[in-house]
Amino acid sequence: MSEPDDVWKVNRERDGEAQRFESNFPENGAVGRAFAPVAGFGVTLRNFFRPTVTEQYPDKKTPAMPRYHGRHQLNRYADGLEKCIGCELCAWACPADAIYVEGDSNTEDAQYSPGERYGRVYQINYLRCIFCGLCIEACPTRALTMTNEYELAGPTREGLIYEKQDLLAPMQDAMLAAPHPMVPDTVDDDYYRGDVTAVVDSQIEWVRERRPDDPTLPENRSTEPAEARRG
Amino acid sequence: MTSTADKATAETVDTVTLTIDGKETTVPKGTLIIRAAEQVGIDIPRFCDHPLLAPAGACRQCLVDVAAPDREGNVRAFPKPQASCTMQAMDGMIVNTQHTSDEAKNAQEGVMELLLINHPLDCPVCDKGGECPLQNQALSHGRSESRFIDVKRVFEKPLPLSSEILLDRERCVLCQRCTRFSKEIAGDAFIDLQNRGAMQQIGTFDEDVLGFDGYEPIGVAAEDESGRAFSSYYSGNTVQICPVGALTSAAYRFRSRPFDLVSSPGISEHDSSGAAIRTDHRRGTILRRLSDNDPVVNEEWITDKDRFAFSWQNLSDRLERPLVRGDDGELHEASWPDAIARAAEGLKAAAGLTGTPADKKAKGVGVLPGGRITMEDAYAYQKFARVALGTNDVDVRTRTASDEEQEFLGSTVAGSGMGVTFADLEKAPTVLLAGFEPEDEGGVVFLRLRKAYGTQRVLTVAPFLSRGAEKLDATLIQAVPGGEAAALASIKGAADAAESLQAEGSVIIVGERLAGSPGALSEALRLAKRTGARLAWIPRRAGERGAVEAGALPGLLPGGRDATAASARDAIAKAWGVDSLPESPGRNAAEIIAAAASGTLSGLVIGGVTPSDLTDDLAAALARTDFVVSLEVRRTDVARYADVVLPVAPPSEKPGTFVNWEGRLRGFATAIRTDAISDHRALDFLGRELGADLKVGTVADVNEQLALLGAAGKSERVKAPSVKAGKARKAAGDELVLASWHLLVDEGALQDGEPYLAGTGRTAVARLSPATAERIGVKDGVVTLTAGGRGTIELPVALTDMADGVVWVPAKSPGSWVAQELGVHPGALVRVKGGI
Amino acid sequence: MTDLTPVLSATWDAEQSWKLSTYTDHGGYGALTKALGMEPADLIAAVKDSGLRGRGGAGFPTGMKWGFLPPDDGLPRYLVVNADESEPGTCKDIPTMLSAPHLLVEGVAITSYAIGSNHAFIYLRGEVVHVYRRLMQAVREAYEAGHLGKDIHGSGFDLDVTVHAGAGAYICGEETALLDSLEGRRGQPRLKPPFPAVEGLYARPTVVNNVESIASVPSIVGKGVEWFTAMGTERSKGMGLFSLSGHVAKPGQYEAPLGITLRELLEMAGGMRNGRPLKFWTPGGSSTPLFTDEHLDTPLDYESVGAAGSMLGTRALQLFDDTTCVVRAVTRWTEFYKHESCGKCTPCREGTFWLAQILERIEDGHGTDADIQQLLDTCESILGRAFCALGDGATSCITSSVKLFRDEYEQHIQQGACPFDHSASALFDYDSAPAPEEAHA
Amino acid sequence: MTYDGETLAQLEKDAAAILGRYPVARSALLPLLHLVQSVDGYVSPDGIAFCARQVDLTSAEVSAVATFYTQYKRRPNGEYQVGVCTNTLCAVMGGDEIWRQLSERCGVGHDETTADGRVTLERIECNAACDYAPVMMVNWEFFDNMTPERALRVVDDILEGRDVKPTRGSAKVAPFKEMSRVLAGFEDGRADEDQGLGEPTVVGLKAAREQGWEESK
Repeated sequence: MSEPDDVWKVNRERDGEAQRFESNFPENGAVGRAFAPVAGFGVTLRNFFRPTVTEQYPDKKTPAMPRYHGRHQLNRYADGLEKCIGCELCAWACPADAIYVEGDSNTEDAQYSPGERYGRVYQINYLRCIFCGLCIEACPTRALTMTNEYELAGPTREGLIYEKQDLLAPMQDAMLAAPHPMVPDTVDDDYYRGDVTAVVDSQIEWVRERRPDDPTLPENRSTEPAEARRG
Repeated sequence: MTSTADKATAETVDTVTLTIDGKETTVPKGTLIIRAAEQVGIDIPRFCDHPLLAPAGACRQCLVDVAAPDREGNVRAFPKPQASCTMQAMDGMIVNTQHTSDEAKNAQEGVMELLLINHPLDCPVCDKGGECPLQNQALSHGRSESRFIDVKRVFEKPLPLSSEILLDRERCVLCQRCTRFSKEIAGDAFIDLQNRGAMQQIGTFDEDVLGFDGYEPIGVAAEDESGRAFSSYYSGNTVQICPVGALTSAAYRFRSRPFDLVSSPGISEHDSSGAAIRTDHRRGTILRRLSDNDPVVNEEWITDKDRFAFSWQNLSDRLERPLVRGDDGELHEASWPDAIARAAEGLKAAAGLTGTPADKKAKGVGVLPGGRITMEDAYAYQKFARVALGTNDVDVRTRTASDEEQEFLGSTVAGSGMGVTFADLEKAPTVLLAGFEPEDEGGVVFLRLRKAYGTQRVLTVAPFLSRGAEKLDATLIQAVPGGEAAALASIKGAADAAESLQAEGSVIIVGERLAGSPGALSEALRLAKRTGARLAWIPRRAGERGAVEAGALPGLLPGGRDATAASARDAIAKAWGVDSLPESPGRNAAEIIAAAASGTLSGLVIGGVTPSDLTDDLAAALARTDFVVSLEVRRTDVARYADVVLPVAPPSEKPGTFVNWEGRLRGFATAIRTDAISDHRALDFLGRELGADLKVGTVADVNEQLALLGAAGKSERVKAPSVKAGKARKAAGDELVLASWHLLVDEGALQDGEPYLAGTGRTAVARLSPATAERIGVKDGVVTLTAGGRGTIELPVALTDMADGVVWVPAKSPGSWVAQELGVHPGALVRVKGGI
Repeated sequence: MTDLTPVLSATWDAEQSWKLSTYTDHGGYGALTKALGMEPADLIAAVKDSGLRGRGGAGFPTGMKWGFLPPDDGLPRYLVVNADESEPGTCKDIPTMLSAPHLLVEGVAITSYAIGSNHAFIYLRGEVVHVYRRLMQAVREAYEAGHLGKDIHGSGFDLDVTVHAGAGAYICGEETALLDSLEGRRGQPRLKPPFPAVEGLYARPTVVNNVESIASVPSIVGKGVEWFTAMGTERSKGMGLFSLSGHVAKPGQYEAPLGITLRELLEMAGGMRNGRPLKFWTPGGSSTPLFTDEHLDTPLDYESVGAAGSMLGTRALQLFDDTTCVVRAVTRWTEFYKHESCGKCTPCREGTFWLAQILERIEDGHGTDADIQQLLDTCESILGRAFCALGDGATSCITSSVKLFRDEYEQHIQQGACPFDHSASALFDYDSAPAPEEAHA
Repeated sequence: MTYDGETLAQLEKDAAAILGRYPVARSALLPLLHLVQSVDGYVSPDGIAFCARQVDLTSAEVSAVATFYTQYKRRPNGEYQVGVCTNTLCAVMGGDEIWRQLSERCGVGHDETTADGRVTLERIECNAACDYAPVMMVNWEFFDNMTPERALRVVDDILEGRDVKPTRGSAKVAPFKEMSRVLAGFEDGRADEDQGLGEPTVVGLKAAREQGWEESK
């Protein structure tokens, strides 16, 4: 007889013969014993009269709670420069290995974030992500935050690996698309401290000279949404 | 386990016994406390301490509590904590580190706090983040919050010290490892401490940075003809030993984080030193290479070429699939079986193995393996040539070569096992260099010689004292290229140099260039015999020694056997299980190419040969040859003429063995797994298709065979050369004798794709002695060199204290591709004109 | 009452006291002749017996230092005179060399003979150009008169003397930093061991002595050991220059036997300025912990001053009266140490950088109580942990002043400003209102 | 290299004399840097290159030394270096006020030179003349017991091209370049110039003489 067989036999003996099973629940009274066969329907009956909680998704989309861990977002500074410095601390923190980052040097011709370094490649694999938020805690510049967006499904694997352009926060009104130089006479610390609050003319001029068609330049901004709002 | 021999040596070494954190340990006298602690597994934090550098005691991080016996033998505590990196262990000493002494712990925490007050909080953007001793120690020994609320020191960042090395002064803790390395190890004091006190910083002499008022903005001050300040061949080591992120390399800047990287040990493919390296890669791409710690070879140092030149293998011209020339005359991608079949078919025809009447017209196949291959590859090439193609026309020496050299290699080098070692070099009282520039051609060989600076005499047979030779404080034995034999012969018994060489343990080093100087190797052998000095041959390329051992020379069979000796042939044939080996003497590389060019060869198998490195017109030879099979990592110029191109793996993607110049086997495993295969495996396929089972499919197969074959017996050996000393050519008119060698950082094919490294190379100049320059009417400016070859070389002149009648140019530096443009080897006459 | 004992300073008021002729008129170079007639070992023994202790600050027995040299191996050995007088408050060697340079040159010749050196160096700080002129001239005169050069006084002893000017670095007063500087390097201290006696200048055995120590040698040789040991206290023999400076009526050089008290010296110097009370003083330069009027009767010898919690140092007695803000004084000293830290080791380089910022903040009135604790903590991180004594010296004035005058620090913090009128401590009147103190550059 | 032939020849001659004083060449580096200042008025990049060649060092090693010592100037220095001691003792006794007034008069701060190139102002550390506090140094000659008025007079004299006379030492202050040459170890024959006895230097000696104290015979 093999070893596992021995164990099985001993256990059987102990369960069945050596010690009888005794419940520690209190014994039911007479009424209890009478209704016992249908007692399980109690829950059903109780809920039968309560209001329904089923959400009519996708016909009706309910907003998530404010702190819901949804899709990530890569934020920007007020002048449009990216907050991400490509430090990979998020990738380091990720327990699911869902984040892939490659950093690179900012140059005079291509400044994407304040300081020396920016994230050239930024991917989050939503097939792996468990939305734990450790990446958010790890981010030293508050570049990475989470939105409430929860619609993360798709037909392809590639489609669920979000690239940097998919994750970057949308350009807000007065922002200027990177790359462009930092606000003159500032250093990265000024950005971190929140001292940079708006785009300055020299930045606009720089972009105008190099990318005259950039949609975030004041002259190229579509005025329609504003009018629509007015209307 | 202690052998009796160990015991004997242990008794002769004075030891002291001390107690560290309650653990008693016995160490050799003179051991520093910090080293003694390491030996009992106690880690004392440190920044400035480095086992291979002289103690500095600058960072004060390693403070420990020490008590030592005074003259009366009473153990008395030192009144203040002592730096364990500078204090030697004494008998009866009691050391308490931060683990057992609050005093030591407080001291270390105090120093840590001070180190951090001015250190920026930029770990997220710092390349050292994640593998930073300061970060680690701040975490384990530092406060969680800084009490420093004042103004930090700020510096502009980063500051390029060279195109490759970047300095971030804010992060620097002024441990001086980099400056000490540069001064003590490399001998390149291009960086030093600048300013004083809190503003002290590491740097070159940069007027702008240091605030010197110049007459005009001339930027970084000139250190050599290149005008570059930190043009040291070993500068990358400073990045590796920097304990913080103050020194970083441009090539690796912001590319990755340590946790991304997979580290694989390896051996550098760049020279014959066999330096141990670590290859760090991410997702199949090499991101950086570091020096590994191998005390018997490269210690912890490698050259910048070893470190930074790796991008060549991942350039866009990397071959991934075999190419076969189609009927349209173009190369097309093909499957391996198709390519092998096509190659075999062509080679059969060329070698006359088809068994048809056409065989009579076949003129045979030559095999040119190039000098960068592993020993296994070299073995496969020669076995392929001898067994599958039935020829001795195989030669690894696609460079200057001679029969004398082959005899020298066969008699003295091949099958001799470990000869002179790095340790022997360090200990040698006198080292004579002939045809060898250690800094340019030897990599870490130079560092070992430099390590013996002050205790060793270095003599060099050369046209002038190169910068490397100057740093070794070498004595010049002036010789015009071609005249080395005479120079060596002139070192006679009573001469000062001969006397030095007679000192026990002296070494004569000959380089591969000596093959181009008739009689020089014979003279070197005679000199060795005369003085009792040992002889070492240090080739330039990584694969040469392995190829010599494997028999990839026309006259050499594996293990140093003479291919012309019947007994040797029979032994090998028996071992290989073939009836016989080809008897006709093989042709060397130059002869094979010449034969191909004149149409007397029908086929060529060529691997890892860069046409521009050859003086011969390889392109013409390839064009004339009926069938060419090329084994290459990248699509090179050879592919233009090849009928079949087989893609093979670069060293990082295959296992193999380089045999370094010592004769030490430097085996390495695959660093990055890819589909690429080794040359020997491709040749194994090809052999089978040709009907010969070469059994060279795996590294294990080859090594098994090599082990079985062993070294040559006495009767199988090649005789030592005895060639009369040649004479240097006579310069006449504007014809001067050419001197040339490869600078370490130049335009060699394995340095392609690495602009930051290239930026640290020395600018090419043509060197002339002032007298020669005057004689041929050159003042300064630019000279033009021609040798009736394919082109010309134009370079600025640098007047140098050197032999008259000689012009020196670098062999393959920007604007100076000697082999390709002049088509001659050093020692030849070239026409030099000035006045442009 | 202890008498003053002008030995070194005896000829300073003579006509052209720096000239060789003046010096020889007063018996100069007689001791050299006497010394050359003695065995070098006897000379060393005499200096050992005299109990002469290094006058540069540390007080190490001079004869013992000479005796540390290994036996002659036929290769060079050197004497280096430390004339890099830079310790704040110290001003004794400069007047010695300005007024009687031959005293030093004779001392150099005798010492070199005693230790077997044929090349001596005088490392003078570069910021005293006229002293350098006088020294160069004295050496030239001595050569011309045969007191230096080949076969001195017919004894067969050869000696070359090189006078070397530094270029502005306090740290070069540290003997190993001085040697590095003399070798044409950055003046950063060296690791010890090896000590200079074994591997000093050019890695050869070297004796490094202060100017005053060397200048004392001719008198010991000339007048005898007993004459010398008759002065001073039991373990601090002989005389020395006491330099009084600050708020004292008659500042200057007072040469007296060791063991004299400040009360005695102050009496000779006419008391404090305008009769104001003495607030604090340094017994031996800014690197020695502060004393107050409690220590007026402490005998100024090595042992007594040490026992009282400070160091005799260079006998640079800087006296400050009650108009002086101690925080201001300490801040300025700390800025000095920050400026002069060589940068080699972490505690001194970073510690003085931090201390200066904290002190400037407190003096400006922006400090907090935590800053005082931080000062003490940072001093603790430097003291005994720096590479050389400069770091230790930087903490002396801070820790001693916090101990003695903590209330004054607290006043600065509570009032948000310095409670002192700075003009009151100046020697001249001025209106201190217009501009606030500038921070030291 | 921008030294003309004549200057270079003189420099090389002087350098040889300096090198001759030392058994090891590198020791000559400090005087050589003073020598460069005596020609260029500061340590020029050319001077660094010159020194590097003389003692066979790299320029980084030479600048390492040149930037360590405060007497070596990195920008052309004024003809007169006016240094006010603002170390504790002198500062407390009025040095700070002297400095403030001089700085105001010259319109320059620490280590800055007036537009006419006459004066470079510097806050200096203790110069070993504390018994004469507050002290000022002009080209490293002593100006003792300064008051703002006297200090201003000295600076005015310099600015207006008049010679100035130190309190102790030579008959007049030598210009920066001449002074630098002395520091390079070349005598200028002015050692015997004297301004008479400084009182604090001999105050103890006088007291002893008055009391009839002599050290025992």
